[in-house]
Amino acid sequence: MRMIRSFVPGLLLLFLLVGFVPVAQAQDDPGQALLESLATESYAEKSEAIEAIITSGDERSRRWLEELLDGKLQRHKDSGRFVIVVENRGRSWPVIDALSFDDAGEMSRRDLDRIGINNALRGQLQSALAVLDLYTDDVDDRREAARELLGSMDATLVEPLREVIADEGDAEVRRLLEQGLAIHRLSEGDIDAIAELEGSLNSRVRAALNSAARSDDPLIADAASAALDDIEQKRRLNSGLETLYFGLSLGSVLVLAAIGLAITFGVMGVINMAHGELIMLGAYTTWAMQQLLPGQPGLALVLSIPAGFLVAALAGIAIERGVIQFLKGRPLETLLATFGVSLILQQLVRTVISPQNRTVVSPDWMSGSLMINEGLSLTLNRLFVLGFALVVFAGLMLVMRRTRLGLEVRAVTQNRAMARAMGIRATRVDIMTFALGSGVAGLAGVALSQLTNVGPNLGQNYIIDSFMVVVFGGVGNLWGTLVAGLSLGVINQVLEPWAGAVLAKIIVLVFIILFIQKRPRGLFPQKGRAAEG
Amino acid sequence: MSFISSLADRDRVFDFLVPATSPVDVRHGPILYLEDVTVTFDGFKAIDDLNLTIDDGELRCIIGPNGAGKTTMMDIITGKTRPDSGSVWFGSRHNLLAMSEPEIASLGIGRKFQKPTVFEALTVFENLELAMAADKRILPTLTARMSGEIRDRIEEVLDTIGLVELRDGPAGILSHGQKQWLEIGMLLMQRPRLLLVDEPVAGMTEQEMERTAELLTGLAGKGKQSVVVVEHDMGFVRSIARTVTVLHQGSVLAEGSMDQVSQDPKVVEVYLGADPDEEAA
Amino acid sequence: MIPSSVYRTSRWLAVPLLSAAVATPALAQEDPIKVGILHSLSGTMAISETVLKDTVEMLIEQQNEKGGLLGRELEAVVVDPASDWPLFAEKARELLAQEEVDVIFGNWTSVSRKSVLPVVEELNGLLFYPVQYEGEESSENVFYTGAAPNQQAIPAVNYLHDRVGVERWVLAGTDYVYPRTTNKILEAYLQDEFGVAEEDIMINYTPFGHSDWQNIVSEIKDFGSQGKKTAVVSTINGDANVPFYRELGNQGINASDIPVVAFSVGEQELTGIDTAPLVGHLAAWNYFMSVDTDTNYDFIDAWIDYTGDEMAVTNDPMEAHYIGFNMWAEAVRKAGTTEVDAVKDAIIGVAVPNLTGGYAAMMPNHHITKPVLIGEIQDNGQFSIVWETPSTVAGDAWSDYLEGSRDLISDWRKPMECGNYNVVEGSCGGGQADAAAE
Amino acid sequence: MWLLQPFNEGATRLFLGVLLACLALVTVLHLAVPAGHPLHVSAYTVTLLGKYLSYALLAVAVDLVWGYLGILSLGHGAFFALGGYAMGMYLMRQIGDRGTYGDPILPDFMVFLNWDSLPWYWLGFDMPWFAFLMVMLAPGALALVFGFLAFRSRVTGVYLSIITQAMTFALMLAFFRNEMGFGGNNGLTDFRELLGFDLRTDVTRLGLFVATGLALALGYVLCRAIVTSKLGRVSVACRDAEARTRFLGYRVERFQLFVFVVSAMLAGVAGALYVPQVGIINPSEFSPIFSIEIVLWVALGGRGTLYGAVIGALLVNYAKTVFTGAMPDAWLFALGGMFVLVTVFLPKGVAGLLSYRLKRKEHQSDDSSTPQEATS
Repeated sequence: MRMIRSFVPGLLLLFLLVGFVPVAQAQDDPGQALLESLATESYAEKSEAIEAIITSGDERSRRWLEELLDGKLQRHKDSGRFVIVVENRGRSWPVIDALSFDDAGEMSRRDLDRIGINNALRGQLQSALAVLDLYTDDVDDRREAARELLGSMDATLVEPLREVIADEGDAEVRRLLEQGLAIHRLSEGDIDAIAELEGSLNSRVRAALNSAARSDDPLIADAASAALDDIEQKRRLNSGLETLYFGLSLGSVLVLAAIGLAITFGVMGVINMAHGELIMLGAYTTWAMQQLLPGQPGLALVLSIPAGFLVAALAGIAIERGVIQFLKGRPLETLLATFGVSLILQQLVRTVISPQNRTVVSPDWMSGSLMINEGLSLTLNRLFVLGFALVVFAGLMLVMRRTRLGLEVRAVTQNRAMARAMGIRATRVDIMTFALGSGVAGLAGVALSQLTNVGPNLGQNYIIDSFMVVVFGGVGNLWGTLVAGLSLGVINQVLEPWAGAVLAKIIVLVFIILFIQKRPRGLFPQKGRAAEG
Repeated sequence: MSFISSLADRDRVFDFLVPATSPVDVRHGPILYLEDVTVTFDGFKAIDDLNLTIDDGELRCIIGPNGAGKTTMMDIITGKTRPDSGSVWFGSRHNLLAMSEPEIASLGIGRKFQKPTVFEALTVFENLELAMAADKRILPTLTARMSGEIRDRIEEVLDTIGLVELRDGPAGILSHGQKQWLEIGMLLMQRPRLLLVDEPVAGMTEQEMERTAELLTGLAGKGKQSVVVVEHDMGFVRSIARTVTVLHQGSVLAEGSMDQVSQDPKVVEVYLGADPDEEAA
Repeated sequence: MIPSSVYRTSRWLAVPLLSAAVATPALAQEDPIKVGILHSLSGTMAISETVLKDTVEMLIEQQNEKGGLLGRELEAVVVDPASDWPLFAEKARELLAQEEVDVIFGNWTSVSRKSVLPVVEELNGLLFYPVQYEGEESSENVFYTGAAPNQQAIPAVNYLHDRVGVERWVLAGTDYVYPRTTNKILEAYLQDEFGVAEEDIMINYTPFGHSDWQNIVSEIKDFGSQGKKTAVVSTINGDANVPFYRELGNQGINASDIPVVAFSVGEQELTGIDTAPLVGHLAAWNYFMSVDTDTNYDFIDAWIDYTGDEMAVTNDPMEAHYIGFNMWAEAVRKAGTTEVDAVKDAIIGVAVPNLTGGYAAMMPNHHITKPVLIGEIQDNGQFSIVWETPSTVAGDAWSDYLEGSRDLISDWRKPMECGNYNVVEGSCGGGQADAAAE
Repeated sequence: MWLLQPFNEGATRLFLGVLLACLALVTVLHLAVPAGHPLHVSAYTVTLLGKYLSYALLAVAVDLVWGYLGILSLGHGAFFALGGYAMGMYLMRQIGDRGTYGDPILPDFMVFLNWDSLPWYWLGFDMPWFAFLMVMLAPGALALVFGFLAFRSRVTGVYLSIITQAMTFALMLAFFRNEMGFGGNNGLTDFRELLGFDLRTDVTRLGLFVATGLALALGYVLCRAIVTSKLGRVSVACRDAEARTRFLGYRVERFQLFVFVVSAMLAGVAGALYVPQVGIINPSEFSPIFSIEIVLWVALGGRGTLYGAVIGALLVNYAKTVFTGAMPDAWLFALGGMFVLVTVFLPKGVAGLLSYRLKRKEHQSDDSSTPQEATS
């Protein structure tokens, strides 16, 4: 990064000065001038201005840089006063003064000029802040910073970083910085650097080696490509695992979407076309929760698990009482009626809430990914969904196998008349079962809100797949649904890299068709005489 | 005596009782021959190493407690269920295990289900029409026309099974007993060489039972149909039985005349010991 | 909802099945000018199209407050083609033949336009199409107020190449005609203009509403770690974007590593996404809500008042309708009538202010002049403009980078009156010939 | 002859009478009555009705397999669309050099995808007889292969329904791909003429409308002939007691296959008549939801009575037209509500009401209008 050149001394100076510089008065505040120089159209000048700020050693510069990075540092058109926008949604924004950091009331977005930055400047700011972060006490921040600096070091950084490394306590940070320096040395044409980079899966290291492999110096080129080769070896294993993970994660989504249907359809025999919309309701519940609890998406998400279940379950009960109970023993009519219901629900959401998608924020602990090693990292949100799916499944199994309800459900579905005769209130069981299935659909919605659109069409995108999974697994068999979902997911993801997304899906469908030829009752058919005829 | 004559008499009247010419080769005695047949449902042995021989023209009654494998045995003979091991021969030429239901049916094996299954949406008349021995390929079926002769035969059977006045009503509205009769009627239309009759008199009144008994005994005879009756109702069995086979846990427990088997201590223990009525229910 | 629909309801229901054709009496002069709105209010496209319906209704309302046109009221005739392409054709016919509307504002997807096109040409209607599209079309009866490829894709690529120094390109799109064509043009352009090598271009297509991006994103990640600056040019269709961007964020691809420039992601789409992880990714449009002009702020305020939603956002196709509507109104005034042929002639050369502080003029090829803006996504779901063309760019119906259309031009002025005039053969090509001949 | 059998039935005569009368009426009202007159039927309406009729034929095809064979096909849209594409390909070839790029052979979309020659499966579609043959053969072949596999291995009930759905879904994805050479998402459009008649003239529209009407009449008679024949009764037998039918010596799978293929071909014809009237065919006709909608028409009209299917198709689609125009923001409520109410209050569909009157006249279809469910 050329930008960082020359201001490193300034950075260090800045840290010595912290606390010693007296806060100057606004009028003859040097800060005003510094910020003025930012208010220009040309990005080159802006970059100069940023360097100036860094080297100024003004203790506020860090805050300025951060706000600039967030695009919150703005200038009042008429007064030329610089402010920091606290909240930039809606028509008029609360602001604080950029020099004194005092509250400056509200300003209309009309009157404010944003000090825009582009990706180049963003990079400059990030590495500048990263260098600063190297001096913080929080070890994670330091590691983050070191990672950020990988591949963006230049001559001026080398010396200071050496010192940093010298008194850095944390091995990981040291390693990263060493690597960073090595990358730099490699770009300078130092062949020994390659040795240090060997075996690293870090993508920036690979980038560096790749460009080295293209260098004119045959020695370096060969060494680099040699290093690359054994990196590739490792990566192949990792990407294999990665694909498997992708598959399971996709599978878990399918399972979640289908498992509710496995109850309503598989166990009760209701062809519930509104299943997708029940999922949608769950997702919207999550959104609503986040609206109710602004600022704490995590809590909202956790709360919306029971809430989503409840909402969907209630909707389910409404459907069961309102429609399905009149259609006993006419499963195909339920298809017709519930399709109508699904149309109504969709349009209801469009009219009542909005035809547009809604934003559902992922809490911090669910965004980003879990780094197994530098070559393999598992995206957290999907990891959670995967776990969630398994928990839901386990819970459902428990209900069906271990509880009174489960027993009654199985009794009623196997022989309604007999069950009634034994004093089981069949209607009540129906309601409960349908509510359960619908509730689970709601849970699926809550999870899906973390992966995909929350909009009126959410349900439609999953209904077909759900039926496929249930049938493929064998109607009325929860294990079947689980296995079917996961295996279809894996197959799909394994095929995708070489077949492409569309073809992969087609192949999977054809596979299902052919599979049903071989096993006309799915993966886990209900056996014995009961299933005959 | 009068019984015999009435039989002969009935023989003449119901000329349709003369079986359709079937390719089955019975020169070497048995028309049906099961050997070491075994079949299991999820580990449970429904049929365990069963051996059974039915001679041409014989009327055989098969009894046994619930779950003895009676119905499963029929499923195997008619090709609905494939046994895990063993062999099933129709006459000495046809290996039934290698054939599909329709093939077996067209060989001349007719079956009446335990639970009477007729085509409820169709009329009684149509039920019989479909059952009738005829060219059952697609195009002939599509263009098939109702000839007077066919009509007469159906009328005859309708008369036999006493459903003349219900001929145009949907079979769905028939009583249980009537359905039983209709199904037997369908068997007659098929003109099979071997009839497998599963609980023919369940839910029938005394008179109906008598008629059924006469009919079945009338059917069986050398060069005519062979009949295998599975029944719970001891009274009925006694009234028609010549040879009785007792099934237990999927294999033959005893075989012989009604009196022989009813003396057999094993049989008494597993079966007759219990109250027949209860069994029949 | 709309008063007009109420009255039409009553009339419709009065119609027996067979004489569904109701006689529509010839319009007297004082009858309202009917403006047809053909946007999906249900089905998959409702997400994008409903706001456009509202926009046109708002514009009509404003126009009526200004006293209408030619002293006549404007009346919106809204129908719902329900994201069903054949239904688009049917509804267009209903609007033109039954309702006898004077102009139609509508369509989003290319396929819906293609399905409507024959109807509009046959019944000689006017259609204003507000969405950026693949070009390769110029109909006598359609006015393309959205961007042609040269008004969006090409400048965006230039920006990435010149300012960001991108050498390696991922062209990712949904598998339909707009991305296909755009990517074909871009591929040709990159190779011809920047001499980009075959292996430095990765093209990937996904089905509509694709929701599982794990593999593709990790492929992109891999493709980007080859030591050359890499960028993704995304023509991914609206609905699939949310999972795509989420996956990007989670797999830790941020804008400074691999910037993504999107052509189909605007403020409206971003309302459905948590933009925090996306800050710095780019979009190329001819308008951004964050444009700092008074006309824009007025438009936004009007929109917010109309929808009554403080958080309501505006986007590029809305501006396109704003421009298109004003152009049409202007042309009607110029022609002194709403009679289609007169308006068609009058509108060419009409220039009206756009929302970005300039003017948009209707070109003879029925495309308009637009500035091209590149914006970076902000954490508040807005774009900050990082670059824009010094002057406006005229829409080019026929791309210069495609085999078939290199030699084609379009000019609907007399005497040429041809949508695809082949300058080499010096003849008016194909179907347009007899269309023009009529 | 068995084909003439249906004419002995009052109901069929009634149906044909009404249908033909309507055709005649519309024709007269369109040609004779001057435009502007309240009774004039506009070209718009004619085309609309033509579309409805092609849907009706499709519904009849579905009812044949569902109502009488007990096979709930959730994939009949595929056969419809295949027929449509066959017709569409013919119409594309008819455009000739009048396309945008003026290529005499290649359709526009192939030109800008840089295809230098027609793919083999496009050959021959410039010949009407070949194309029209394909309209029946393409869907027929698909049905034959698919049905053979499915029925042979005795896939029944919901399993069958779902794999039919998988079939149409897979086809939809396939046709979306531009590599397939069917125009991808945009499908085939901008048709000019059919057998030399300009598609953009009202006369041609009327012609197509009448043709569709007649096709519906023929299709209806054919289906009735089948269901009133012994084969029809065997079908019902398969539907209600498959095992029993086997024990009577009928090769159930072959009967199923036969009827299934016939139905698929009818669907193909419907599609072929549909395309020139709506002016576009694209993969969305393959979408599973559309196939489900077809089933809904039949169920709503009354399953197992062919005329019920016709009524259902007309009713639902007319409602759709009206609602989408009259209450664009709320029409889904109306349609959805309609589905719910009809199922709950009219278990036998609309035809259920009528059949009371027709009971005496027409025994056959009334009996089979109370089928046992095929699924679960």
